[in-house]
Formats: sequence, C-alpha cells, structure tokens
Amino acid sequence: MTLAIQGLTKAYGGLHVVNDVRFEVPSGALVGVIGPNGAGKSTLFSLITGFLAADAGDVSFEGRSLGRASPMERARAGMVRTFQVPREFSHLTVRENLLAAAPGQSGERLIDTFFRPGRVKAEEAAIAREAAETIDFLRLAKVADVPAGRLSGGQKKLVELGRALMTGARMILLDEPFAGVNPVLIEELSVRIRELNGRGIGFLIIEHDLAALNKLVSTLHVMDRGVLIASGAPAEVLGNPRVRDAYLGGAAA
Amino acid sequence: MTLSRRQTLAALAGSVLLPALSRTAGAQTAAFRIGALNPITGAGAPYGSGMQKMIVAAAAMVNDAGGAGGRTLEVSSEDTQTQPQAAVLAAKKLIEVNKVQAILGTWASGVSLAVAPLTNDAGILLMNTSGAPALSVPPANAKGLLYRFQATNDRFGRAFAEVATKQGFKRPATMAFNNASGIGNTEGFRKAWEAKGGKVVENVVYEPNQPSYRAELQKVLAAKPDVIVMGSYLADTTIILREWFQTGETTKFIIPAWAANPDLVKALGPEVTEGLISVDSISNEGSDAFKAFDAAYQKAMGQPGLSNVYAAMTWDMVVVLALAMEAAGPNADVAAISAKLREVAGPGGKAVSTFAEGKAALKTGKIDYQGASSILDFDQYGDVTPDFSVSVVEKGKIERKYIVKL
Amino acid sequence: MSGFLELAISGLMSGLVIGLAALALTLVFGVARFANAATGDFMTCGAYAALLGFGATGSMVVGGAVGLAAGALVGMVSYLLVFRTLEGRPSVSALLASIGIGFVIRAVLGVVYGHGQQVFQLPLVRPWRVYDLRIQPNDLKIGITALVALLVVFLVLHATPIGRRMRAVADDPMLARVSGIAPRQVMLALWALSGAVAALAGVLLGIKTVVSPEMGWEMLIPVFAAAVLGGIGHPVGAILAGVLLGVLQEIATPYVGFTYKLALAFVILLAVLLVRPKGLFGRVEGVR
Amino acid sequence: MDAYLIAIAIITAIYVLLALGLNLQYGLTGIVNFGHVGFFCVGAYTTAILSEHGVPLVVSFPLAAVLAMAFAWPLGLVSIRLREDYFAIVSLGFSEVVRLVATSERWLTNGVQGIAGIPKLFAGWLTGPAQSYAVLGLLVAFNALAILAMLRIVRSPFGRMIEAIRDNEEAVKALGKDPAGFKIQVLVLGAALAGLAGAVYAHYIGYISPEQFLPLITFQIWMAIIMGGVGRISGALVGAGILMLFLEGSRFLRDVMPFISEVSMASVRLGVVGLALILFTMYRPQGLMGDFTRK
Repeated sequence: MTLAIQGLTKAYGGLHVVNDVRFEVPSGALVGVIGPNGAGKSTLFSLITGFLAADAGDVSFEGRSLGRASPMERARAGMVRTFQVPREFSHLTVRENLLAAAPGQSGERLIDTFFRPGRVKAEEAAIAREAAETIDFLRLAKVADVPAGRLSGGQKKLVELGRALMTGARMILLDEPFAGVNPVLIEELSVRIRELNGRGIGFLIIEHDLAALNKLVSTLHVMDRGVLIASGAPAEVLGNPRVRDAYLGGAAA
Repeated sequence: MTLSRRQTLAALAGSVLLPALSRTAGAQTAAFRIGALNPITGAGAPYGSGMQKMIVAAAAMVNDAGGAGGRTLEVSSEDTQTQPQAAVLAAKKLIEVNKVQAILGTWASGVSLAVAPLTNDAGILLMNTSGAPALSVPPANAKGLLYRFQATNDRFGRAFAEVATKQGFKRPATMAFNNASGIGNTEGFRKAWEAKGGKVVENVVYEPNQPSYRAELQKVLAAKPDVIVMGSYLADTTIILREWFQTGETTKFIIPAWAANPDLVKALGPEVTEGLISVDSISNEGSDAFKAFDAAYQKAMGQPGLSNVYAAMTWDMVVVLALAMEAAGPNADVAAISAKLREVAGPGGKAVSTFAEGKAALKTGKIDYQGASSILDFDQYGDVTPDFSVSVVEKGKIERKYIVKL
Repeated sequence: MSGFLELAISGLMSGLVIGLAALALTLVFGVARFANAATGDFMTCGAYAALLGFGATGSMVVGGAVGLAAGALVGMVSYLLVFRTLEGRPSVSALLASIGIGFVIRAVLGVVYGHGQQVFQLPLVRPWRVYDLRIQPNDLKIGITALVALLVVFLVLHATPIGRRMRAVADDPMLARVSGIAPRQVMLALWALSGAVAALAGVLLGIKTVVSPEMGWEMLIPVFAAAVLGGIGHPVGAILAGVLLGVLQEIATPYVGFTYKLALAFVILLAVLLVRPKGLFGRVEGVR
Repeated sequence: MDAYLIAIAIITAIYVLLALGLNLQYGLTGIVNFGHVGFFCVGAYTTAILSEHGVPLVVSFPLAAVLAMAFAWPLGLVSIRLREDYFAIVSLGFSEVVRLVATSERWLTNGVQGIAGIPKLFAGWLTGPAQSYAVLGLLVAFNALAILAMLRIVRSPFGRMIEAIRDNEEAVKALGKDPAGFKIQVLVLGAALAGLAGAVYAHYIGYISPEQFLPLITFQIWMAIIMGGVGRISGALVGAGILMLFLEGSRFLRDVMPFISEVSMASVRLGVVGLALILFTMYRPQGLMGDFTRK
C-alpha cells in the first residue's frame, strides 16, 4: 500500500472542512478525487502534503507514518504535489524550473559552488540531460528557454508536472490539472499521465472536470462538505444517486 | 548664501570640468583661505545661516581694515547638514578643493568629532561650537589645533553645581537624555558636586521618544531629592515636567536653557514652571565686541545678536584668527598662527574689542581680545570658559537673577 | 506597593495609546494583508490636525474630531492613491510604499511645522489621592476615550452592514467578491476607520507628550509588537496586547534599564512570533 | 584637488557594497531586510573597538564581516521562517536594538559620545591623495570580489534555487527543498558585505557614533536598489550612484527651489526618498534599468 489517508480532519472555527476522510492509493495506481466547490478537496491535498497541519488523523506513505512531517520531508519521501493555481518560478526559464527541482545537488551548497566547481559541473550536466528528456517528453521544447511566467496556464501546469518528475517522485498529487486548460492540451496531458503511470508512478488527482477524469482514473473518490460520500470505479460511483445529488445537483445550482 | 552656493557649484564644476584651471587659480593668490562649515540644514539650521553670515561679515571687516599679517581672508562655505558623514565630505571639499587653512563653525559634537581627524591630518585649524568633552583631548585634539568657543558640557555641569550650592540644595539627583550632551551635563555636575563633598542621590539616563517617563521619574523621586538637575532637551523636559507636576511632588529643577526656554513655559503654563531654574552660557553681552557683532548681525539677519549665541562665536573665531595672523607676522604658517592664538585672546595685554583696534595695539605690545561670545581665554585644551546666567521662572516669565563665573 | 500600582496605571495609559495604534494596524493587516508602516505617521497627522482644531476653537473635543477626520482622510487618500494600485501585488510592495508614505508625511509636516515641538495647552491638575494612590484625572479621561473608541470600532465591525462586509472580506476576499461585496467601498471604509483610530492614538499621545513630526514613527516597533501579540486582525487582542506591553515596559524597565524600553518590545515581539505566532487571540498565522 | 570627487567615490563605493548585499537578499532571494544598517553598524563598531585595542586592520576587517555574520545567523535562525513582512519589522527592530546597545553600553562603545580617532587605512604608509586613492582602490577590490562572487552564485544551482525561492517559496517546499536554509545563508552573506562596508566606513570617516546608524540609511539603500534595478547586480552600482548624486546634489537643490528654507532641506531629502519608494514600487518595480528577468 503506497499512500494511506487515515481519518484526516480539519476544522476552522467549528466548521469541518475535512472530516475523517480515509482512503488508500495503491502503488502505481491512478486515483481521482472529485467533489463540488467547497467540498474540501484542496484542503485535503494540503493536509496530505503537509502544507496544513491536520487536527486529527494521519497519512502514511510506503508504510511510514508521516505524522507531523513538514512539506519538505513529505516531498523528499517521494510524494510531490502541484498547485491548483500554478506556482511556476516565473523569472526562471522552463529548463531552469526543471533543473531547480532535481534533488541532492551539491551545487546548492555554497562551499561546493566555490571550491568544487568540477563536481558541480559534472552533476549539472547529468541533471541537464534529464531535464532535456523531460522537456521533450512533455513537448515543451519550443518554450524551454522562455521564462515560465510568460507561458499559458496549461503550459505552466506541464512545467509543474515536469518539476515533480525531476524530483524522482513515486507519487504525484495533481491539484486540478485540467482546470482552465484547453481540450487539446487536456487530451495531451492525459496521455502523458497515463504513460507515466505505465512507468510505475502513482497519481492522485483532484479534479472538478469529471469528463476528463473518469476516463483516466481507475478509482474515484467523491467528497462533499468535507466527507467522503462514495468510492469505487468511475462508472459505478457516477451511478450512485447520492453522488448525482450532491455533486451534479450542487453544480447545477 | 546664494553666493556661497554658487561658489560651491563653481568649485564642483571646476573640479569636474576644468581641473587644470582650478589648480592654477588655487596657487596664485596671497589670500588666507578659511572654510565656513556650518549646520545650514538639519537640526542646527536655526543657527547655521547666522553663523555663516557672521564669518563672512567678520572676514569682510578684517579685509576692510587692511587684512591680517599682510593677507586678506577668503571664505568658502559649506553645509554640514548637521550630519557627520555629510560634514566629512564637505570638509574634504573645503580642504582639498578650496585649500582652506582653517575650518570655522562646526556645530554638533558628532560633526566636530568627525571633521577633527581631517583637519588634524591636513594640519589646519578647527574652530568649533560643540560641547563634547572628547574634543578637548587626543585623539580628537591630537595636535592642539582645535579651538572651542562654546562651554563644554562639563562646564555646564560645573555651573549647575555652583547654582545648586548657591541655592542651598543638599540632595540633588540627575536625569539625563541619552546623548553626549545630556550625559555630559549631568556627569559634569556629579563630578563638580562630589568634588565639593556632596553626594548625588540618584542618576537616571533615559531614551528619547517615550510615551511616558513616569517610571524614570518615580525612580528619581524615590530617592527624595530636593532638586533634580537635568541634562535634557525641550521635548523630553516638557513631558517630564508635566508628569512630575501630576505626581504632586514639589521638587525643584535646574535645567539647561536650551530646554528651559520660553517655549517650555508656553507649553506648560506658569503654574507648572514656577520656580524652575534655567542656566545658560551667555555671550559677553556688555562688551564692546558684542556691540560690534550685534550691529553686524542686525544688518545681516534683521534680528538682535542675542538670538544666536553661536553666531557671536563664529564672529569671534574670525577676529581671533585674524589677530593671531597679524601677531604671527606675514606668511606665517598654521602652526605659527596657532601658537599666537592664546596670546592674543588670553589675559596679560591691552584689552581690545575689534580687529582694527587689536591690529593697531599689536604694533606696541601684547593684546587681550575680549570677545563677543566670551572673554575668550583659551585653556591648555583650547577650551573657553564663558559666563553663565541663572534665571528663574516667575509667573510665566524667565527672569535673569545673577551671573555665575567659573 | 503604591509605587508599583502607579507604574502599572501609567503603563496602562501608555498601553492604551499603543493598543489603539495597534488596533489601527491590525484592522488593515487583517483585511489588506500587509503591515502598514505608515500607521505611526497617520498618528502624527491626527495629532497635528487636532492641534489645528484645538488652536482654532480652544475645545479639545473639536480638536479631537478634526484629528480623527484628518486621520480618516489620510487613510483614504493613501488607499486611493497608492494601496489600491498595489492590491494583488506581493505584500512587500505595499509595505515598502507604506514606508515611503510615512517618509512623505514626515517630510511635509517637517516643512510646514518645522521640527520643533508643539503641545496641547491643556490645564494641568494635581492628582487625586485615593488611599495612598495618586490617580490623575487626565489618565482617567484618556482611559475612557480609548475604551469608547474601542466600543465604537467594535460596533462598526459587528453591528453595521459595512462592518460585516469588512469582516467577510477579511475572512475570505475571494468569497466576499463572489457574494457581491464591492471591495472598493469596503476598503475605503476600512482605511478611513484605521486612519481615524490611528489619529486618535496620535491625539492621545500628543496630549500625554509633545507633538513632533517623528512622534508616530518612533512608536512603530511597540505598536507592531502589540498587533502581533494580540493576534493580527483581532481588534480586542490589539488593545489588550497594547496594554499588556505598556504595563510590562513600565514595570520592568526600572530593572532592565530605562534605555532598553524599546528593546523589551522587540524581545516580546520575537518571543511571540517564535512561541505563538498567531498571538494571544489570533487566527491568521505569521509563519508559513 | 580631485580629492573631493574621490571622497564622493569612496562613499559611493561603500553604498555599492551595502546595495550589493541588500540586492542579494531582496533582489535575488526575496528577503525583506529592513535592518541592513544594523549589520553595517556591527561591522563599523567591531573594527573601531578592535583598533582601539591595537588589533591590526588585517585582522579587524575580516572580523568585522565575521561578527556581522554572527549577528545575522541567529537572527535568521529564529525569524527567517516568518512571513516576509513580519521579518521586515523584526529586522527593523533588530537594527534599532543594535543601535540601542551601541548607545547604552558605554564600557564597550563609549555610548553616545561615539568612538573618535579611528585609525585611517594605510595610515603608516601613505598620506594625502595617495591614501585616498588607496582606500578607493581597496573598495573597488572589495566590490569587484563581491560582484565576482555574486556572479558565481547567480550562475550556480544555489543561485537558481534562491531565485526560485524569490519567485515562489511554497513551490520550493513542494519540491522537497527547505527555503529557510538557503535564506539564512543569503542573509548571512549580505550581512558580511554590510559589515565590511561598515569597517571601511569607520576607518574612512574616523569617527562613529550610534546616531550615524539610523534606519534611514537602510531605506536609502532600499531606494538605491529599487531605482537601480531589483535583482540585477548592475542595479546596485547604478542605484548607489543615483543615491549619492541625490544626497550630495541636494546641496544645490535650493537653487532650483528657493522657497524651501534651510531648515526644511533635511525634510525635503526625507520626502524625496519616500516619494521614490512609493513611485517606484507602484510604477516601475523593476527599476530604471528595465526588466530584471535575466542578468
């Protein structure tokens, strides 16, 4: 079992934004979480990745309890997230964005920068090759040397995905990867995700856009007002009247 | 003013554009160049312009009287902005660009201390109006080229001790604003008072800009003093006295005049200020030199000379310098002039009040210039000892009671 | 013992002034999400305006009203001219601009009034004696004024439509916009309120001490410390923290040295940020 | 006779050192340091006090930088994780406390009287203009070293990471890297430059006192880097030049604005710094020199 979410709970002033949510993401799985606006999806994400401290509950990853581990520790454990509103390094180029994500660079230590330039250079060359491959894979070659701040929303999401890949993550959490992205790019992105999944990387995806997601994932969890109301295969879950009521009814209103 | 700024501009332009020309211009005249380095802007601004104008006016008077030691005086002016760093740049400019041989009229202690190393290095005179004791001794006064025309903070403290004795106080306490001047005053007082065998019951140093000084006051008042000697400024004195009055205590206060002035009385009203003792260093007000200065000041500034004690000092600076040049003879260097300074101002000669008078008297013997700011007897440190006035606030008026001579 | 109590009362008074200024800071911080470093200079504006009003009419009430109006005006003008443009930019931009606004205010006041002090010439009275305790009538007035001001701010925030909208914006600006609240209007009201509260703090400080162009700026660190201690965006917290800070400063400095009053505020600020960054009452956190 | 210009160049070069440090902190890393003058002050006092006790300059200069770093490190350790505006005020408070300590601890700093007679640089060997040139040369060397080091940093993975932190700190955390560690190092490096600047300043002016280290200095440097160009190394040079032009040039400002009295000049200077801060943050946050994306 790769990622286990065990009763996560978060309340603001008595209002439970996330309430005793528990489910599991098997290694190498492609799992989605859906729910109407305000269902607590993003908060759940922040709780899983340690950007928010949970009031109760725990997360374990690859058998290790993450307890109160910081976002950095969770990412280093192999679980990396993206953001709903892309957080690209706007003044760095796409390539630099990717390079910055590579873990364990000795060039990030000042001592090595000044006194072991050879080693830094060699490492940098290796990382650069990896970044170039990732850029090609994500079809970003044309904008590779453009500052990331100038890209379109969809491209920025690709950059975020690319950064996550560069960290060597085994589990990637995507926060609404399809929101505000044009249909062609959505299709493209879905293909990439499937391909990466084929290489053994697990995905947990929060999405509002049902259509794109139910084709992609094997398991779907539905949240409403902070609680999990349904889980299962996409077709099965979407047939659930409670889900139709909460989700589609909420969306229609 | 306009003139001096034009000169500065010209000097700057010259130094940038026409270095060669400027160099020849600097080499040819037989003038003795002095730099007027005054607080034209910043905290010292209320005095700075008057100080500068009196340097220019006194120099003109000297030149009208045929110059000193065969040379005329040429004044270059600069602004210290009442800031050490700006003052250093200005002094550099005066020394290097204008080639001055004396800098006159630095005002704040911080400024004088910052400029002193430069004048020492250049081997030129620095005449200041600052109070800090550090200016008397090395390293600031390493070469004996510093002359101070203002009473040291220390002397203020001694004057306070005289006043306290005379008024019959037994248990003085002190409160000092945390800067060189404030602490200088109260430390000077403490030393003088203890030398008289007295004891200071409490010393408190406070930071400016507090919303309240009650804790400080309470500590002082807890020692049950009969008088509180202040090393303070106007704003903090206003607050402290207001809070003191509201405690209901009836202690007396001895306060330097820059704090205990009409503004203070106006701010607090007659009831609170009744009986405050205000001590001030005063110009040599009855003297003929003061009359000459007063006339020049009236002409230049449209105000009585009494309104700016520092301007009287800068006036004296030029006169004393010119007399020393006259006494030292033609083409004397700075060291020779400095050697004559104490002689022309100190006791043991014919008392004179103006440059012309002194120049004439020097032909027959020694002179003693009795200045506008004080009688100007420099001690071994180049310091003077002015007289002090003691005033008491009575019914909202500051009435001068007597003069203290140290 | 009575000496100790008197110090505490004195600290309470200083603390109320600090607390009011902290309230002004915290109001803006809670909604606009940046530390307005010109808060102190808004105080100064209020004090000078009150001097004008007081000088013209001889009435401290009128003077205070003029001061408050001026503070509100300066707050609104700052928002309209500067902070409105900077909405949505990193909070550093607004912070830097507020430093600049403070400098400009000090410069203007310096040019117009000079750097000399001005005072409110109010009659001084000897204290009342209650048992062994000296109670100063002026302290009582300052205390009552501060409490009334707090009450008014509280009423504005909780009992008026604009106040409710302010709180809504503070809780979630996005949500507020979605639910049809015009943020511009709310922000304008907020800046007016903050400016007026700061001005009141300035007037009280001016009455207690003297009025000079730097008077407000010098208070920035204690004021910020109080706002943080009270919990950013928490009005009652700001006042209580201000009082706490004032009392602490007053009774502790005789032991740590008078010159370290400011340092004490700094140490408290650091300690709060480290131990309890959301302050005594706060919600918004200072640590990411 | 060029000495006045050299004096101005020396002061400018000191400002450049300060601006380089602040630009490294704010321009490249996004650290909002409002207490820069505190490190400047620590550097100045360190070398002044050591020189008083006969410690040679070759020892006291590095120690000035080291001590400034030693102050920056714990400050960063306890407060760098704070939100940037909180850190701003904390650092402002820090510099004020440094000044208070310099004011109050008379046994160490001679209190408000300040330390006078700090020995001149190269005093034993050179005098007059040659000495000024030497001081300027030393400063140019310091600046050149600082710029070379900064270029090296900017082009290294470390530099990439600090710029990433400036652009989005949360995203850096999401990638498993701790921004705090990088920011503390940058804070310490910037403090070292400020400390060094303070050391040169102390020996050049020859007299230091607490009132020379007011927060105004910090904000003048802020004005310099904002006008010169945030995040650009050249911005520090240009900005320091503009600052000096403004500070010395205001001597002549009254010719243009005769209605301003002498007393008001200090206020006018303050107002200009304030206006520059406001207008540049509003309308040209990237500074006079244009976009700060690439160096």
